[in-house]
Amino acid sequence: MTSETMYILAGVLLAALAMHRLCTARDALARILALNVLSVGIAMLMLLAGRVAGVTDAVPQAFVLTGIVVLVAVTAALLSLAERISGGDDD
Amino acid sequence: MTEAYVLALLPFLAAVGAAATPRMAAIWGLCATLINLGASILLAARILSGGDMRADLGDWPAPLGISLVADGLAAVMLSMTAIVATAVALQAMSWGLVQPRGGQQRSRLQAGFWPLWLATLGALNALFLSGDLFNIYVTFEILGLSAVGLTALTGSRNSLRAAFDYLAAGLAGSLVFLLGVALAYAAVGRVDLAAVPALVDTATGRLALGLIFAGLAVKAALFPLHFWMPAAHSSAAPAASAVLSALVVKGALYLALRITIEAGAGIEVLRIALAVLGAAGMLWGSWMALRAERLKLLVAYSTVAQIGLITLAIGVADDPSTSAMWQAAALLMLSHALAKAAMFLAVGRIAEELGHDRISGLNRTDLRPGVAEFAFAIAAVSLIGLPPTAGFIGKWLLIDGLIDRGAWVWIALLLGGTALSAAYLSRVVSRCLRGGPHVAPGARRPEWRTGDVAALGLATTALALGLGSALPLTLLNGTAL
Amino acid sequence: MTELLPLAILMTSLCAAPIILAIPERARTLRTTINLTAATLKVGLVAWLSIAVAAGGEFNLRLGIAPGLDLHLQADALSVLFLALSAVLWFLTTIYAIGYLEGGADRSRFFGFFSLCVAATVGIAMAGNLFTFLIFFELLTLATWPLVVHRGTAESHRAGRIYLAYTLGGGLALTLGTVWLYALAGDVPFAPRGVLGDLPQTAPLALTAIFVLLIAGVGVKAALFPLHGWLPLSMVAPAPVSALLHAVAVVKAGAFGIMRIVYDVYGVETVQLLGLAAPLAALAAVTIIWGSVRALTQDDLKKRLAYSTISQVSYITLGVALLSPVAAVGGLAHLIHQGIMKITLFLAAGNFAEGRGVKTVSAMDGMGRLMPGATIAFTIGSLGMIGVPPLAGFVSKWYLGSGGLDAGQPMVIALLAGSSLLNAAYFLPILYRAWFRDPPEGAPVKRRIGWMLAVPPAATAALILAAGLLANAPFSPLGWTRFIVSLEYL
Amino acid sequence: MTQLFDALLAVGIVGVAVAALFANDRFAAVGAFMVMGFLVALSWVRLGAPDVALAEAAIGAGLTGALLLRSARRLRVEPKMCQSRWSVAASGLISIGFAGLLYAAITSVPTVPAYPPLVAERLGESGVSNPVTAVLLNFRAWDTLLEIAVLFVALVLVIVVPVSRVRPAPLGEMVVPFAKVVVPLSVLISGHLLWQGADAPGGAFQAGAVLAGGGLALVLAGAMRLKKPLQGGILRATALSGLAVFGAAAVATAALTGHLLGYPDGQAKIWILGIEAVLTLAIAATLVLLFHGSVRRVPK
Amino acid sequence: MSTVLDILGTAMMTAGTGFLLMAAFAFWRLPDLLSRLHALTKADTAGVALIVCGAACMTSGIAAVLSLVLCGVLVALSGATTGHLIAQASLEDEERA
Repeated sequence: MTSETMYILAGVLLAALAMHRLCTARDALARILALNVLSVGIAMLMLLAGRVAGVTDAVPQAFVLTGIVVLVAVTAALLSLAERISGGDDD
Repeated sequence: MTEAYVLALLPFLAAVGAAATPRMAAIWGLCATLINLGASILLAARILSGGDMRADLGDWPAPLGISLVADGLAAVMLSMTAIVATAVALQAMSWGLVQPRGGQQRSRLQAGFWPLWLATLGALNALFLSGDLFNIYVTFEILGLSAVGLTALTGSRNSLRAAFDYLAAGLAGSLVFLLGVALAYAAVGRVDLAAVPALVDTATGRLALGLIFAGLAVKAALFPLHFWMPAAHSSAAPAASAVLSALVVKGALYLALRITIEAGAGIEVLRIALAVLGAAGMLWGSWMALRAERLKLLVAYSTVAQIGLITLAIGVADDPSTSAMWQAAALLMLSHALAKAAMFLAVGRIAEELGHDRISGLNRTDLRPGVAEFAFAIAAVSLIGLPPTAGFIGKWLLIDGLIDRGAWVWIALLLGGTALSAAYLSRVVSRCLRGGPHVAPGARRPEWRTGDVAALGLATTALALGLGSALPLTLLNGTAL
Repeated sequence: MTELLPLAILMTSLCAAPIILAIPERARTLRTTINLTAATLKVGLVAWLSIAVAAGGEFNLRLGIAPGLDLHLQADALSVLFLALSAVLWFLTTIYAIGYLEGGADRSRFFGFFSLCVAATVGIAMAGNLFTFLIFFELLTLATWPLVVHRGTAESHRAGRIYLAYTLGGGLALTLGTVWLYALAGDVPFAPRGVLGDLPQTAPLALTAIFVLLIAGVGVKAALFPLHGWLPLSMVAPAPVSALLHAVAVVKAGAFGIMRIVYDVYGVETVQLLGLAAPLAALAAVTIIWGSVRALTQDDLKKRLAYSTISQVSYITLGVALLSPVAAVGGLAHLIHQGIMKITLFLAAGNFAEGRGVKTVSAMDGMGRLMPGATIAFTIGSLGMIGVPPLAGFVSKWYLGSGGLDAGQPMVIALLAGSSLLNAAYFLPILYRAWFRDPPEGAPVKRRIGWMLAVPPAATAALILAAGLLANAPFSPLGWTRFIVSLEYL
Repeated sequence: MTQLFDALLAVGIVGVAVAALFANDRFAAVGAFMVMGFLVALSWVRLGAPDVALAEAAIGAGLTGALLLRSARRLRVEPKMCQSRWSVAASGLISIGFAGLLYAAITSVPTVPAYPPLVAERLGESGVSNPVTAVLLNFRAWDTLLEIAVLFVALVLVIVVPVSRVRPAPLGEMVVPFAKVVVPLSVLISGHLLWQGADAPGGAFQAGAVLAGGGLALVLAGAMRLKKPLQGGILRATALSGLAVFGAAAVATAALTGHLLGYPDGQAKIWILGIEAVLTLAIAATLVLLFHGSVRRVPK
Repeated sequence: MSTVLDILGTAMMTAGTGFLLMAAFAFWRLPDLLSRLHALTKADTAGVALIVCGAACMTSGIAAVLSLVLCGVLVALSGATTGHLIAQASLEDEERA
């Protein structure tokens, strides 16, 4: 059980748990959290896929970085929509 | 290759301009749309004469850098987007060119619409041109986010709820797509589209393609995963729902078609799954459309049905290197985009004239059916796929290929779908014509507006496209197989 | 320049349609002038075309749509026959419709779709291959549907829905048959004696299935027995619609389609080889008898005429299905004769309804005295339908009968005699009531019949007489059909 | 010894993730999510991907956590959908099966990534020595441009279409001294990160995030009165300038070298650093505006 | 000389970890919010400070030491402020409840 397989297991479990939660949750915050955890799980798998002989390939790192920034943008949009739905201010 | 650069970059720069100067957003939007139309026509002409073009961005060769691929299929999709873009821009013009200062609700709708719409246009152009899977993932994100913006524009409670569900489902779909790309990277070590044929050999590669298709199914609102779509498309503003239904959904369908072309005959299981889901979607969408009470909901469910039809076409097409059946799917996409955009614009105009869009109340006798109802009827003809339209030519090519293979089940499903779509669309058109012999003396026909011109123009292009479908088909023949 | 003639004929009504649709409702004179100029222009062009075709001119226009698929407009002898019929009758019915709809609502919409219908009929006539035929055939459905539901009442919409269901169903069958044939035989142009080459030997079963699909698709509009349900119901439409469309354009398009399929797609030998002629003839016979029997019991005047149309059109199908040159001449001639006679009856019935509000047979007492002009036209039409010698009906029945003998089917004579008797049975009571009964006192005059409503039935009645008396003149319908059949059976 | 640490870290990550997903108290869930973010960042440092670790810590855990905390109190708790036990069990089984499939897929085929030799060979021409920055700003600059476009669209959705009047209440005066120390430090650190990005872990995104952190401290301290249109205007202009400048640079490179985003050879480093500087400011401004919500322009 | 520093460093780091473990234990056992808060901030800051010093001993080079000290200062500062804010917020909640 090298350390990489442990991280792969962690990544896989993160993704699966997040998918399960996504399918069963109706609450807005829970779905947003599940999406974020799913994205982190995928990022973990992406990095580990690019890891050969102890060196992590630079291109998946760029992919994960882009993924993180995209995710924060979409989460901000999701949160502002969710607030508007439950806030109900009369704009 | 400069047209491809213009197509990819111009909408984004115009979007920034429109966001920076909200009161002049319409001028930004109009100029960008017209230049975009010109560039796409030039690109199509260049491909017709010179064949495919490929440009490596930053002069870095394919696997490392990203390459913009402009071939027949991309050119057809780009010109489709450009035509619908011009019509939608025309419709949006009815909100006035320059916004008065302080105009409250209308200016927010106006200020918000143009940047989001230009971002959608830019994302679509980038998607059709891109030759790299991760790059396509980022374009899908832009597409999803700006489409949600367009849905939430009206600000009503149910449009916001629909927008939230749309964004959550869209993000989930994109993440599944990203997981597929990650697995593809794990399988073959590179993520550009040229690597797709290599994916088919290994088990991981096939799982990667499966995940990619699952992600696309969510983005394209294919049957079992379409729950978010009807609410979003029916509660958005008319111009916005035209864009959503006609173009945004096409991005995912285009990519599914592109991958089935690249992967060739290797992914039989995926193809059959696509075809089955498509057929189920077609029947279910038509069934829901038959029972829909509101016009916008009916048109949204008809989108579900038409997407099912297109996916069926993609699924049953033979191996692209041998037969040209995949072109039927492309033609169906083209005709659906034009017809559905025309239909949503017409529905917007009808709702504006009558004040509501309940199907039962469509025939108020003091208002005779005007141009919008006529545009709706023509768009319905090309959606059903009756002869003079491109939809009919698409179905013709499809059935022709299926008969060679003797696949009678699919043909029966196709004809059943056509009959069902005829049923639910004639329900609306006959309701418009129902007026009673003693039409009120003061009955008048609504006068012409820019919205009508856009809807009628699109509908007649969809109709005439059938006769002129030699052009897109020669373009499609030039696609890099 | 002349080879653009077919396109010009098509364009006169195809371009007129959107213009008329766009005209605002109150621009009455503009609409009337456009209608009339388009109609006269078409008659002139058709005349020019028929002279050119008679002199052996060839007209072919192609527009490539997809690899192996092209839109093909062709003017051969058979198409000119149908063209002449639709052009002349459209001209007369336009005049009638302008008068009939005076003061009605939605006239721009009516005349727009009216000229679209004729464009579709012209397109069907000049279709050069099965694909073009299919396009204009479906366009005809789309153009006629708004006319059927023109009145906008709930009942007309029920009829419209049934009409759409039948015709779209037929359209699907026709589409499937055409695609299947294209898949087997590549492009299917209309050429005398068929184009199927060696296919009957290699795939007889497929060809039979395709034949059934094609005939079913076309048969809906030709109102063959099981597929005729829509015709009586769509009598709800205004009189000009039921006159031109449901007696001439739509129904004849169906019959014309059967002719094209049997003569120019399959060819006489293939139909005989596959043994398809007998069932078709049987189906036609059943429709003839069944239509006449149903007509007996109809009290509504237009419904009775509708059932009589169903049976009369099957004469043409019978003529075609007998596969003998003489029967073919009879069938083709009947295409014209039945058109002229039926339109006279419908226009006269329209005048009765408009003039005196008389819609049913029982209310026809004494119409001879109240509206002599219309009743004379009606009488000439009815006698022609029965087949009284000097008139056009007799000519075509004569040729049909001798064609039946020539094809070794003596039973056809019995059939024709029987159906003529039935025709007499449902037409003569009407004439008896009109001429030999005195009108109820104080019958209200609903509306004075202007010249626009009176002239067209009279003109068509004159045509019946001319077609009967001058039968063997070269340009008479009979003469022209002999010319066609001589090409077909050489 | 290190394997034990990795094992502990992996188990820790999964444990905290379960807490984040299934905790029924919202703040506990958000807190667990932030902890998970930091642990994952740590694991990526262990996996030799420092750039990404920095970004995950700053953006993934820090900023997303701040956004979640801001919105957590305002979201109405939707009634617990009484899903039948069957559907929950079914989706649980499916996800476990999916996890097994995924694990087998990843471990079954040894990846032979095609990129490392290419990146190594072309690194010299790219103008920077840190491979990640080279990929982000040179080899796949088009991805980054589209990513900035994503930020732009999110900004439009939250700002131009004031979807919600989100305004975090300032947390009281105790934050002001804290802000006095943190803000200058964050400016210093972000400048350092930006400059260091060329040859060591760092770059525009990490620097932007740190700067945004400082901005957040200011906003929470209530010091930054965003009500006045001027201040809001400047912030909005810098936020929009990111995509504008990057797009203009792309057009300029296409004009100069004929290839979109192909920097003229020899000046790659100047172009990259120039773009990165603008991007840092733009990302910081965008993230602050995303946190702060719509700048309400007081209608006259 | 370096071995003495290494031994000193490891000793300090183990002490620091001990502090952190005690803080975690306290967090788990203590009943109400304020006492937990009190224990947490104190023990954490002390623990981190010890670990920073231990690491400083073991590393060479002034840059690394300075950045470690920076970490220590920041953790101390943020710990104090957040502790105060949470306490203030919980008091307000009690008044309002």
